[in-house]
Amino acid sequence: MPIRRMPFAPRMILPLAQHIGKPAVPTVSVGQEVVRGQLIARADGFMSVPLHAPADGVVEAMELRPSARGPWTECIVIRAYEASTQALRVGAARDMERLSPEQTLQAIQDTGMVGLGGAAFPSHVKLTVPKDRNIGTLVVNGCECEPFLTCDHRMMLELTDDLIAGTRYAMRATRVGRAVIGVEDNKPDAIAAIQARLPADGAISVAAVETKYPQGAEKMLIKSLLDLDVPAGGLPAQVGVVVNNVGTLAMLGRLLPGGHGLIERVVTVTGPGVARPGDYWVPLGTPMRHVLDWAGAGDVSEREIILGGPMMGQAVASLDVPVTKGVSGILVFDRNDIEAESRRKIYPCIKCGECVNVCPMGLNPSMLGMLAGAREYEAMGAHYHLGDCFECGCCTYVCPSNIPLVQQFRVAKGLLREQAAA
Amino acid sequence: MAPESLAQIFLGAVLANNFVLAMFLGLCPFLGVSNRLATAAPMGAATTFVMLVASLCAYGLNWLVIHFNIEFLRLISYIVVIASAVQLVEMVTKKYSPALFRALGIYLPLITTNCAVLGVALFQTARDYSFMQAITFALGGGAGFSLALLLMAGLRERLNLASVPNVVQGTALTLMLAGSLSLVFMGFAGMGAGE
Amino acid sequence: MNASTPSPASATPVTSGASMVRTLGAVATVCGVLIVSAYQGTLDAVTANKKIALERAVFKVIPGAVSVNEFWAGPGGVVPAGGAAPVDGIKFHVAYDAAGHIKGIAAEGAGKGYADVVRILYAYDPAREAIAGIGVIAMRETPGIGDKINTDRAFLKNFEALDVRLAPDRSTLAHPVKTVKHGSKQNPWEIDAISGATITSKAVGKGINDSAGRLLPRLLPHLDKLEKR
Amino acid sequence: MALPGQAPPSHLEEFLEGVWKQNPVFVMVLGMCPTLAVTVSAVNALSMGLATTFVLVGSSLLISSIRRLVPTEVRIATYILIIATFVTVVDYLIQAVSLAVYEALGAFIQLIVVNCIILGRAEAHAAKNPPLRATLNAAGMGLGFSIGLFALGAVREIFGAGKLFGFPLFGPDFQPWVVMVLPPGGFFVLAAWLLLFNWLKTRRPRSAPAQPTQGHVHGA
Amino acid sequence: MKHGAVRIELRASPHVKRGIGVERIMFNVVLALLPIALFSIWQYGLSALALLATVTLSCLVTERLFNRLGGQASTLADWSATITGLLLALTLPPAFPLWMGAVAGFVAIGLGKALFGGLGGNVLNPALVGRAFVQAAFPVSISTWAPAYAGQRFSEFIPSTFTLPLMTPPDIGPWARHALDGFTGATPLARWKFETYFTPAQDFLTGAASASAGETSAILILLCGGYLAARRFLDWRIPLAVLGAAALTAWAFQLYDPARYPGPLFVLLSGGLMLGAVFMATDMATSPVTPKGVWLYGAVIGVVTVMIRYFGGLTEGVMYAILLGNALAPLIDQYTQPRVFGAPRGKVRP
Ligand SMILES: Cc1cc2nc3c(=O)[nH]c(=O)nc-3n(C[C@H](O)[C@H](O)[C@H](O)COP(=O)(O)O)c2cc1C
Ligand SMILES: Cc1cc2nc3c(=O)[nH]c(=O)nc-3n(C[C@H](O)[C@H](O)[C@H](O)COP(=O)(O)O)c2cc1C
Ligand SMILES: Cc1cc2nc3c(=O)[nH]c(=O)nc-3n(C[C@H](O)[C@H](O)[C@H](O)COP(=O)(O)O)c2cc1C
Ligand SMILES: Cc1cc2nc3c(=O)[nH]c(=O)nc-3n(C[C@H](O)[C@H](O)[C@H](O)CO)c2cc1C
Ligand code: SF4
Ligand code: SF4
Ligand code: SF4
Ligand code: SF4
Ligand code: FES
Repeated sequence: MPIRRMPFAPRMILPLAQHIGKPAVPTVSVGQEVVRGQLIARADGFMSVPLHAPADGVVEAMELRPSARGPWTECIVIRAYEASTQALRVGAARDMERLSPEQTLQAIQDTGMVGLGGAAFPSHVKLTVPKDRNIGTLVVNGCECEPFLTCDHRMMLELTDDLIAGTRYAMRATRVGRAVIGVEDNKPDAIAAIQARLPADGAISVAAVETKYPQGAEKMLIKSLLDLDVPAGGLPAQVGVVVNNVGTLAMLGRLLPGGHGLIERVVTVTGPGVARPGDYWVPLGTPMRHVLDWAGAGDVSEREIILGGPMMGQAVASLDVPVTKGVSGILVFDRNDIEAESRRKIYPCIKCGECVNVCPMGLNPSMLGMLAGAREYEAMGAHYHLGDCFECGCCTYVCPSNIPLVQQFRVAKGLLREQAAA
Repeated sequence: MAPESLAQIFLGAVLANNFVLAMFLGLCPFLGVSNRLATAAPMGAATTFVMLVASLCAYGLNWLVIHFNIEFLRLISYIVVIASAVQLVEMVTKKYSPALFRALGIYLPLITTNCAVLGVALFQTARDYSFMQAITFALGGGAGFSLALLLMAGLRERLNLASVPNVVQGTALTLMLAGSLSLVFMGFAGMGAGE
Repeated sequence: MNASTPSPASATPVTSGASMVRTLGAVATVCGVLIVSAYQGTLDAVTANKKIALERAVFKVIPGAVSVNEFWAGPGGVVPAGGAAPVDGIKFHVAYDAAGHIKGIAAEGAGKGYADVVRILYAYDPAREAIAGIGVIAMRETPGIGDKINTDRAFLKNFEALDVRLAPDRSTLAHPVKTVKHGSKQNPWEIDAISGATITSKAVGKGINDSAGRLLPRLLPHLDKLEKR
Repeated sequence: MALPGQAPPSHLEEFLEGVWKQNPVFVMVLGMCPTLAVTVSAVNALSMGLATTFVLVGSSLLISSIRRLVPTEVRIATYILIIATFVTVVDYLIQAVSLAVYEALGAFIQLIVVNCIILGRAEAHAAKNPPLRATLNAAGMGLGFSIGLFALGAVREIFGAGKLFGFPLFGPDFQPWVVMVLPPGGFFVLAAWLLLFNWLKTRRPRSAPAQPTQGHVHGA
Repeated sequence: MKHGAVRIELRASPHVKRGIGVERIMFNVVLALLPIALFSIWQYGLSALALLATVTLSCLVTERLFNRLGGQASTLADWSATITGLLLALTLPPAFPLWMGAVAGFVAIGLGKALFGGLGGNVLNPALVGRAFVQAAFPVSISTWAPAYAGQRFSEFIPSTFTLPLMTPPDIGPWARHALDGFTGATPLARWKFETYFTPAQDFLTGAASASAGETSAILILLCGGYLAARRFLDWRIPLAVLGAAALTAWAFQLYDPARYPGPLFVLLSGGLMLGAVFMATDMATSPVTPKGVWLYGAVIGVVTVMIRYFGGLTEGVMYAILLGNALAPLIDQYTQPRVFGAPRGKVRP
């Protein structure tokens, strides 16, 4: 099922902090009219990205609104005009071929691009190679972040040229000569599509990797593609690699030449509670309620709504939460799933070792779990490498005793962080 | 001269007649210091060493008391000499090998003369072991003590994380574990017998 | 218990060496007196007890005996106990009947059993050149299994006439004493094990074999010297 | 024992301390080796109890009467000397009385020397109190120890042999629980007693959350 | 569309689970044990049935009792006590008096599990703690074997079965010999140890050799274990390690002295090794969790078993070997922690 467009919601809610780093600074005022694609908030320094208007309309308010994580954050609220179309108009076309790496990075920042793989980390930061390092390979992460999600798959099929172009831009920005696109082997069509479009010079290649969550985790992917171990607690850059999600690069390829801003993204809307599941082009700022109604999940009276995938996604508290740059999927579970979940009885750890076998980081969740139970958080950090846990949730997934392992680990990390801070 | 072979003596003292679990020697340190793995190993090493010292002293003293026909001074001489010998060793290590002292030294006073240590002396005398037999016995006893200590420490560390009922906490728990281990070690009874 | 070194740095004022020695000396004297008097006071009773115990043990395996003498059998011959023991001598007891004739010889044997060493006292009958009975001195065998060697009729029957004849060269047993699986005894020098307690049974057999094997060759040549006089 | 600042306990309290409040076996968990090793029968248990009591009383009396004369440096040495003396004495006494008991108790008579209760008493009490108090307290401890041993010995003999003091309780074809007279039995029976006491403690309404009897670190 | 009273569920990720719970695993183990139990009843008749029932019941009652004392809800539903009961019964000789069986069950759950905090808290295999206890308590009864396929096994009980509580069982020798003439009462292991008689393999496979109920059906045990392993309810690596190590050790000894030592096949088929390796060494609560540790643990059990059989006083060593493995498990786990991704290689952690 190809990607479908989703109409504008009457009101668009655009948090100024949709990315890791400093929030953007508004450049418009309440009551002002905006045009789709127009800059409405500028980047506040290097570790920040600008924001663009998703639709023609008028700035109705700038106020605090609930965010997915719970706390209320500063948002620009835009009332979209009925007449607004979804064509890309505003934007100063540029000739990418003649840009220097620095200029390319600047262009990337200007599009407001962040990692669409989930972390929403400013792409230009990631692509800025530190002086002391030299990056050898650009890894393009074509794994589907999590079960249920299909957006990356669709984009690889439908935006193949953009993907290739975007990859080239990223390569220029980082000055790397080689890029590898890693795609899970359950998507042969995507692999074929990309193969057909690969440039002749062979700088870009595509490789199939085993379909096994969390294959898409940077460290895992780098391991399976290049057989490099990113040091515990380290960043990919330390082994001369930068990882970008296919979505990120495809969007770069699509937006950079026309000098457009990131104002919409592909989102997978699915789950048992959804009547018309699939991938949609969703304008940034569209409230959850609108998306659900459109996808036919509006009248589920009792449900769980998750931003992202089932393994790492975030349950949202309010239907007014908007779609932001980091949202790759919306998952809706209905009553039955919830009850099935709540019926599960929690037993003590029976040392079955499943979690140890499954942990991609080679940790010992069983031990960590028992330590957490005994509130021995220091030991967890000091002797059992809690810090290396990237919360993939595999341990909780398999635990026959239904112990909320990763959940406990988050708490423990939080507490340790607070202690470290204090 | 007892009939057992050196192998039988050693294996016996380690397994079937484990000093702690079957002969009930050195229980107080066993119950007291077996809660952490980190301390178990050095504690075992120190004890083994002291037992060796005790065994040597006892062998010599026994010869003396028999030779001069003053058996009634045996016990008193054992205890005094062993105690002072250990203190001597302690001072010497402290002076010449601080590293070793830090590793074992702190435990020495704890075990200067516990049942395991004096026990080696008394049992080797009662069974009139030859010199080699005595030393083997002491080493085996030490090894057995260390093994029991390590196992117990491992189990207790794991149980610290389990939800053990309040009533069972403390010494009662340790004793139950010791009893179970003692059951397990019965399985080695008769090792090398009959041959 | 814990004799912790009193650290020099302890608050108490350091006592002069002399007084230390004095006190220790005094205490030592007191203790010495106590011990020695206890030793002397109990000596007779203890020796008496030991003698009674020994006689009871020996008379049990050698019925009809009325008195016992203790000897050492060294490589060079036999000497009465009490004097200096010969190098690797073997202690044995000679039991006499009322008439003062040798009723039998008793000696100790030991073998590794199931739980620990099993020590037994066996009676040797010079006339029949055979073991005439055994008694257990010490064992830690399992009650109900190993300790049947004390009570099991069938087992004890083995030792009413267990053949320990010497080989022609008089230096070893003609047939080593051997413990065989329950119900498979064929020769007079074999011991029929207790079913379920084979190991303890073997310990007994081994004890007798080793001890008799060493004792008899030394003892028999001098048998006459042992007559009461 | 009398701590500075508080009135010294009455003589009765002094005596009863070791019998119940500070019972060496069940509360302080001291002197475990003889406790477990010789309690295969009630008789052995009581004999051991008596022997230990004798040494306790004797050494405490002597030590407390010379407590002023002994310089700190040689304190421990003196105590060990004295204790060893009394052990040797009791060793001979038992031999004189009954070889059977002597055989049964074996090396554990002489091991009384290293029984922590005794040195513990010597240091903690006898060295600080006048002879009468010291003796009373020691006697109490001895009694408490004997009671503890008996509690073990009796249970082990009843289960392990179907007898008490050698008298059959259940008739001829009772099936003995051999394990009870084997080493594991010792551990289990003592553990059972401690469990029982812990349980009673937790059940008593006013008593605070179960105060588990703590393992006693050797000499610490 | 209406957005009336929406109730929104908030849970931390992950939001899906594999959904194989403890009860499910345990229940499947019970299922896998039933054929073995039935087979042992077929071999030994009414007495085996009575023993299975008594021991299991005793385990369940004890579990419930300790629930009461601890003031918690019943934990019978997790099936683990049932497993304990069945396995315990399967490791006892069919002629074992019922009252002793009840004692074994009580000790297994009480001393072996409940006092350590119940499911998952125990450090030693409860069933084996129970067996070790009665083996030390009633050494004679536990080494008294009854003949398999006795003619009247479905019409009458073995005389010792209904011994009065606390009383000594009668000698079943006469009954056994009349039930099956030429019956010696020695297990294949005992016959090898004391007569160096090598029982032929087919006796084991048909279960003609006398032994603990359930010890004698190697193939059946393997089948049931295979089912569990296939459904990933038990860790196939452990049985493999145990049996492999045992076979290798036996093979080595056979090379050394073929006249004295039997071959791997005998060692694998005789005694409780199969049952132990498949169903008891695999008890999760008492086996290591680390991948390396699991292999080490299995190997230790295999080797120790053979050592006890060859050089120990006992004729069978599986039980003690497994218990020793359990006791070692915490140490093994400590020293075989997996290598953290990206951590320098070959770094051992405390
Ligand atoms: C707090 C934080 C700091 C980061 N700093 C850098 C950086 O300095 N350089 C870089 O290339 N990536 C950086 N990253 C990006 C990470 O390498 C990773 O790609 C990003 O977190 C998204 O990864 P994920 O989607 O696997 O979580 C950072 C990420 C976070 C969360
Ligand atoms: C457990 C885990 C699973 C992940 N799975 C995927 C994935 O399947 N696909 C993906 O593109 N990114 C995935 N990520 C994020 C990647 O690690 C990486 O941060 C991202 O691809 C960086 O690209 P971006 O900065 O353009 O998002 C995952 C991260 C984690 C921690
Ligand atoms: C707890 C226990 C205690 C045992 N005690 C003894 C013992 O004291 N002496 C002995 O010979 N066998 C003892 N056995 C039996 C031996 O282990 C071995 O099985 C037996 O000697 C084999 O002899 P059999 O072939 O005649 O039955 C004991 C067994 C168990 C389980
Ligand atoms: C594969 C498997 C094997 C088991 N084996 C045993 C066993 O040998 N003995 C036992 O008491 N419980 C066994 N159980 C049940 C349960 O794990 C055991 O009672 C736990 O030790 C309780 O903490 C087993 C369970 C499983 C899944
Ligand atoms: S109770 Fe917990 S979840 Fe609720 S508001 Fe407070 S901290 Fe947050
Ligand atoms: S969440 Fe669990 S499985 Fe994933 S890394 Fe952390 S510990 Fe390992
Ligand atoms: S999966 Fe759950 S039960 Fe199994 S070991 Fe890990 S934490 Fe324990
Ligand atoms: S527990 Fe961890 S994840 Fe949860 S709020 Fe605290 S820090 Fe954040
Ligand atoms: S790395 Fe920060 S929570 Fe996992």
